[in-house]
Amino acid sequence: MSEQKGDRHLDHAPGGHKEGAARFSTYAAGLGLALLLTVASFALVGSGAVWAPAIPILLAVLAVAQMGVHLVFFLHITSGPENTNNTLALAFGVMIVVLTVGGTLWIMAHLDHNMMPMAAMAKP
Amino acid sequence: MSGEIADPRHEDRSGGKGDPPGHGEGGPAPKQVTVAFGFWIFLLSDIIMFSGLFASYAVLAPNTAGGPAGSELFELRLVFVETLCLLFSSFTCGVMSIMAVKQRAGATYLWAGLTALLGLSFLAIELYELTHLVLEGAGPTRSAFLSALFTLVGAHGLHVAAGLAWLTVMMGQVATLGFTDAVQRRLLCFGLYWHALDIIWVALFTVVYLYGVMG
Amino acid sequence: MTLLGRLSWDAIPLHEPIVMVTAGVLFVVLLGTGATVLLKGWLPYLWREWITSVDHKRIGVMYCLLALVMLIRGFADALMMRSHQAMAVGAGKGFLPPDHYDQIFSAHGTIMIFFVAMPFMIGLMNFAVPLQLGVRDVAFPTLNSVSFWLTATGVLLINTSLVVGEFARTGWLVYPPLSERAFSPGVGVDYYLWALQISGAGTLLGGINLVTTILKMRAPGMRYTRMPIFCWTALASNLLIVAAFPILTATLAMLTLDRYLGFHFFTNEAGGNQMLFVNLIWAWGHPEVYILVLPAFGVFSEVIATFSGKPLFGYRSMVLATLAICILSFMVWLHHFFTMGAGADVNGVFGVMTMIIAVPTGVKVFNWLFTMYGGRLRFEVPMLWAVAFIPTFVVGGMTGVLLAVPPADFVLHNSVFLVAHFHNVIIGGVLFAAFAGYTYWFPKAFGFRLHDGWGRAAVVLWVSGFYLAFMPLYALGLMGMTRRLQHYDNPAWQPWLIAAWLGALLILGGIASLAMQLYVSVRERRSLADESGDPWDGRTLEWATRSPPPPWNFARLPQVEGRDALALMKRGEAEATPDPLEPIEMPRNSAYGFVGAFFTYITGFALVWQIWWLVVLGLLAGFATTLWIAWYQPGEREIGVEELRALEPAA
Amino acid sequence: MIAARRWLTLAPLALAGCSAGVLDPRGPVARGEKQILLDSVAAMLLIVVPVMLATVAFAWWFRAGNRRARYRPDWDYSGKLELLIWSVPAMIVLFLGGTGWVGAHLLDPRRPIPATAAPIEVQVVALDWKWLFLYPDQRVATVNRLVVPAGAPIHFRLTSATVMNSFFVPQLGSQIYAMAGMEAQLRLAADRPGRYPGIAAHYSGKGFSDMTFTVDALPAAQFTAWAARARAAPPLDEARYRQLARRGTVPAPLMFGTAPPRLFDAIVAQRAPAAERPRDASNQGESDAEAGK
Ligand code: HEA
Ligand code: HEA
Ligand code: CUA
Ligand SMILES: [Cu+2]
Repeated sequence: MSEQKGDRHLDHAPGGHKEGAARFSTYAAGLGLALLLTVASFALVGSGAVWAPAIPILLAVLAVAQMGVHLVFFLHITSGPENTNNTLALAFGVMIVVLTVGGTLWIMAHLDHNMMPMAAMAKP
Repeated sequence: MSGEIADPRHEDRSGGKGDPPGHGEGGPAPKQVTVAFGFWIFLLSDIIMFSGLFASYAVLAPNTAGGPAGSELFELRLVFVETLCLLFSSFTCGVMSIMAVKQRAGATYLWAGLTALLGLSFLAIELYELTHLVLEGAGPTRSAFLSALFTLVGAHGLHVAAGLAWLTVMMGQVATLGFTDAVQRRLLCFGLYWHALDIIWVALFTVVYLYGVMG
Repeated sequence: MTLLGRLSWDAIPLHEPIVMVTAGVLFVVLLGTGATVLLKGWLPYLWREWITSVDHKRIGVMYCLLALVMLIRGFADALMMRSHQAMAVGAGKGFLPPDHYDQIFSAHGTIMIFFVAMPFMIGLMNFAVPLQLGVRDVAFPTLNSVSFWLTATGVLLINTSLVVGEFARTGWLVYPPLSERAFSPGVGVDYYLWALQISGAGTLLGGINLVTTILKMRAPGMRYTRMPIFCWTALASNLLIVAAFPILTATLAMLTLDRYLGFHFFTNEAGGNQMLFVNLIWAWGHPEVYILVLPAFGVFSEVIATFSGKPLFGYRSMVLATLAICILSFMVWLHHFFTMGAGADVNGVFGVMTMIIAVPTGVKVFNWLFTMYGGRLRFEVPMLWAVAFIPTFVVGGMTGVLLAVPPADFVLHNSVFLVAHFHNVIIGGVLFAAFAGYTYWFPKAFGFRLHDGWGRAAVVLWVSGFYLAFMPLYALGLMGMTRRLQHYDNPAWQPWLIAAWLGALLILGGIASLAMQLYVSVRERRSLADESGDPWDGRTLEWATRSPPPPWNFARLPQVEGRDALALMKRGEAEATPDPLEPIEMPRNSAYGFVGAFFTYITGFALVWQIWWLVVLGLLAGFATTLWIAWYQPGEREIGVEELRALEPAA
Repeated sequence: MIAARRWLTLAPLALAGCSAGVLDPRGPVARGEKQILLDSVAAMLLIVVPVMLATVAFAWWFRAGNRRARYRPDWDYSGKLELLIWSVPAMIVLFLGGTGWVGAHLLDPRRPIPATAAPIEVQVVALDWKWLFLYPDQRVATVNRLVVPAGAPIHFRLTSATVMNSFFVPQLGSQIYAMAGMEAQLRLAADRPGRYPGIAAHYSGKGFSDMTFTVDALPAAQFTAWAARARAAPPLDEARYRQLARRGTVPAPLMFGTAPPRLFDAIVAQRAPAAERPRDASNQGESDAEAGK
């Protein structure tokens, strides 16, 4: 397979596997971690284990962690030099997502706040 | 050295002596790398598309217009099962790609079948949930919140459905064309796609369902 | 009429003479072209060499051609608006009823941005980037053809609205609730939505293609720090496409759901939020204007360096400025709705972020100036465009920064001052760059230069026409004239509007000169021929191959030793050691793009008119085409050394 | 050539001053905005004019035919110049940014205007295609004619009963969007008595060009008299409102003696009486009868 040759060099396809790496175990580990984080997320809701107002924050942390697990174990994104382009592209994408979602929420919150009807506060 | 890179699209011929291809020294990258990288960029753009839907959902979630709110509608147990389906399907999809690289057709079909089965179960549950909502009078035209909910969940569901169609086609290709380079590249891209859907689902169950039931 | 959805004979505007005459002319032209092609037996040639071509150079040329055709429609609309406004004062109501006028400015904005400026810039990038990188094609040649044909589908669909149905009367960004079914029940907005979704998909795929090409497909030795600056701006522009167009897709999809299925994203009822649409559309819309202008900056960088006989001044800060603009452009979008009432903090932050963009842009301007400084300037036509560009664009940029000051925007928003601003940057920046790039790369694409005299005439007429047409709008804006007015009562405005109309006529002269230039150049192509492949004493790799380049661009990939690779080779600093030729593989032609686009068009048309059975049919056919290509991909053709030697005696 | 360009950009500024636009402010807000506008332009001209001059000068001096110009084919970097070209625009942006930030706060549309006179309340409703002004304190209403006391700050609350629009009196300053279901706020004031044109500054469909109004700033005493006179006009009852809300333009301003209390709040809450005709016809419909005749 000629395709595999590319792997010897310092340039990886996203999702490409390193030859000889224990790949089955990688997926198994990823699955295990993802399950753990998922169960934790679902269990957290409605449980009194954490100070209630902190739950959303904790959930967000767990979600980000789980996304990281997926990226590393399933999509094989690493910080190695062979992955620079992939990681940079990902960073760019994440930045755009953060800017648009964050900006939108910030702007819309201010608009809503400023234009809340003075009289009828209750939404029909 | 330049003469060695006669073929830009197919494979690297720098013979490993020089710099890596695609990094500016060794000439154009091998095709597998270009294809997967291009698909990676596509996935990022898809994620940005979803971020538009997520932002809209977050803005519109309070606008229930007198209709039901998320906390009254969501059934966490079902969502948990859905999540399990997707997580396990990611695993089976991973195993499938290992088998494909090893060119073991039978095993590839088996793990692909499992992946499809899990994907279908996910879709079935989701469909059940959404029709249930519509029958309860909480359809997408009821309020802005429900419009955003159906659109976000529906967009993810459509992606899963498209993935299943793709997977079916790929199995047809393995059966008829064998494990050619092109088929291998497409399987690699399919794997990326399927795992990316998981990432979106993680955001979705957290933002929509878990935050939703907390009100 | 359920079989044909909402379509009926009423959809054809038989009662509108202007439309019917336009449509008639269009029809005759199309029919004539079709007949000529058939009778002369050109169809096989067209099919083989253009329609199914996956060659980035051919596709680039077709993009530019598409832009050229749409220019005529866009400019016809502009001329109608200018003529109309010159007379629509007081009791005089001009010659266009509001129904028609409102369609015209909406169509003009939509077509100019999506179907003139975008395809032209994309065409230039498609043509020049692989050549400059020293490679044989883009990363995904077949996909490139798909992108082009999807864009063409959008063009066809939007023009169908001229004859069957109507165009949107909502402005070029279809703000709800005006664009919701309650207020715009016709098919105009639907045409807009589907045409933009389809061409947007093409644009997105093209963006992915070029990003991958630039990051993964460069000649040996072409490090990032050695890439021509046009490739850098193309990278930034295409990154913006990849990042911004998905937002447009999502936003338009939500409006579509509102209109087709009664959802409530942006309606007045049931908790819909129109401000959300405005927010999202500009989250795409602002990056969009930099998608247009960044490659324009790249063109000028190449042109100014070449005709100054010097390397570009401050290469590193040029790259830095490009990337800074790329990222900053995602942090400023609120400046389009300062007057929506988000409050002082939000307005302040976005205002300041917007102004910051002036810094990297200014750096670019100074770098161009210092490139000229100490040069030996040859005022060929591309250079004339560049020299006209700098002062013009600086004025437009200045008024842009003025609009970024929130209190100033409170009184200038939506005025014709704003209209003047964006035509100032778009015409003075993007269009002048389009013309410069067109003149600059034309000999590369066709093997002969464009006629010089007509080119100079075009510069003079365009520049003077532009100033005459748009400077009055700055004054009118300060006088309180708002945009999109079908008529007005203030007689003091009329002289300015007449001046603007005369300016548009001058521009018409400029366009006529461009047309004449093309005609004369084709006729005199022998005397204008360029045998060298390097008519301008160029510095980058596109000039290292013959004109027009062979399908594979370079028989051997060039070995890059530094920045301005060709200039180095010419100095003998980078002696190309003649390696033995090797066989090369070229992608075969593919009809996928064309056939797929055909079915996409059918689907789009059926969606507009809600002919559901046809939608299903179109989608199935498109899917079947995809399956067909997935199994029977034409693949690649190997060109052996012998064949290559025969085709390229020089190699 | 450069002089001509400068003339072209500056002449409009000079000439427009004499006409009823933003360069002819008649209130504190508009005055502030004009000042900011001119300051900003001046600051930017500091750099823009040299750039234009340099373009022409460099182009002229370094033309290929000029043998006296020194050709320096390798001069492509200078650290000092790099520093300069990043920092000079940065400084101007710093100034403009500061002005913009402070201005955004001081001229925020919601910010009360310091004045001795008591503010007057006006509620503004954008209809297709006319402006309805409600005076909650005077309990009168007008269409397409806004009457205010000169010198007193005006507190506007704005909404729309239909599509998005923008309320704008160029000589008084800041415009702001009027949107259905939302309530924007704006504060303006007129210095002196006078008549100022007002416009709809956001395209809203077929009748948009005719959606203009006049602002009459009256001396305080006259305003009271006007309000008293207005009360004698026929009332704005529900039927009348329905008629007004329907799509169409009004040929002349209207005046109403009384208006339903809390009509504005009902419109904001989208509980106002519906337009006379159901919303079948579009904003762009073929036969929009003129309302309010
Ligand atoms: C190619 C297109 C293009 C480009 C390049 C720009 C460039 C800029 N634009 Fe423009 N803009 C549009 C196209 C474009 N715009 C369009 C189409 C609209 C309206 C859409 C609609 O509503 O329909 C619009 C509207 C628009 C608005 C909204 C106004 C309103 O709706 O009320 C604003 C406000 O901030 C703005 C600002 C700017 C700024 C600050 C820049 C800057 O990038 C300019 C930077 C350049 C310079 C400043 C000149 C060179 C610099 C120097 C010589 C250095 C020194 C200078 C200083 C320090 C000042 N633009
Ligand atoms: C790319 C964008 C673009 C371009 C080029 C133009 C060009 C022109 N525009 Fe346009 N305009 C817009 C974008 C553009 N406009 C937008 C977004 C709006 C807002 C719409 C809305 O309100 O919703 C608008 C609105 C607008 C108005 C409405 C103002 C109002 O609201 O009151 C008017 C009025 O006259 C006008 C006039 C003109 C004129 C006279 C030209 C002409 O000067 C120039 C015509 C240009 C050409 C004909 C050349 C283009 C050709 C090419 C790029 C191809 C290259 C060709 C060769 C190499 C041979 N424009
Ligand atoms: Cu009708 Cu142009
Ligand atoms: Cu902008």
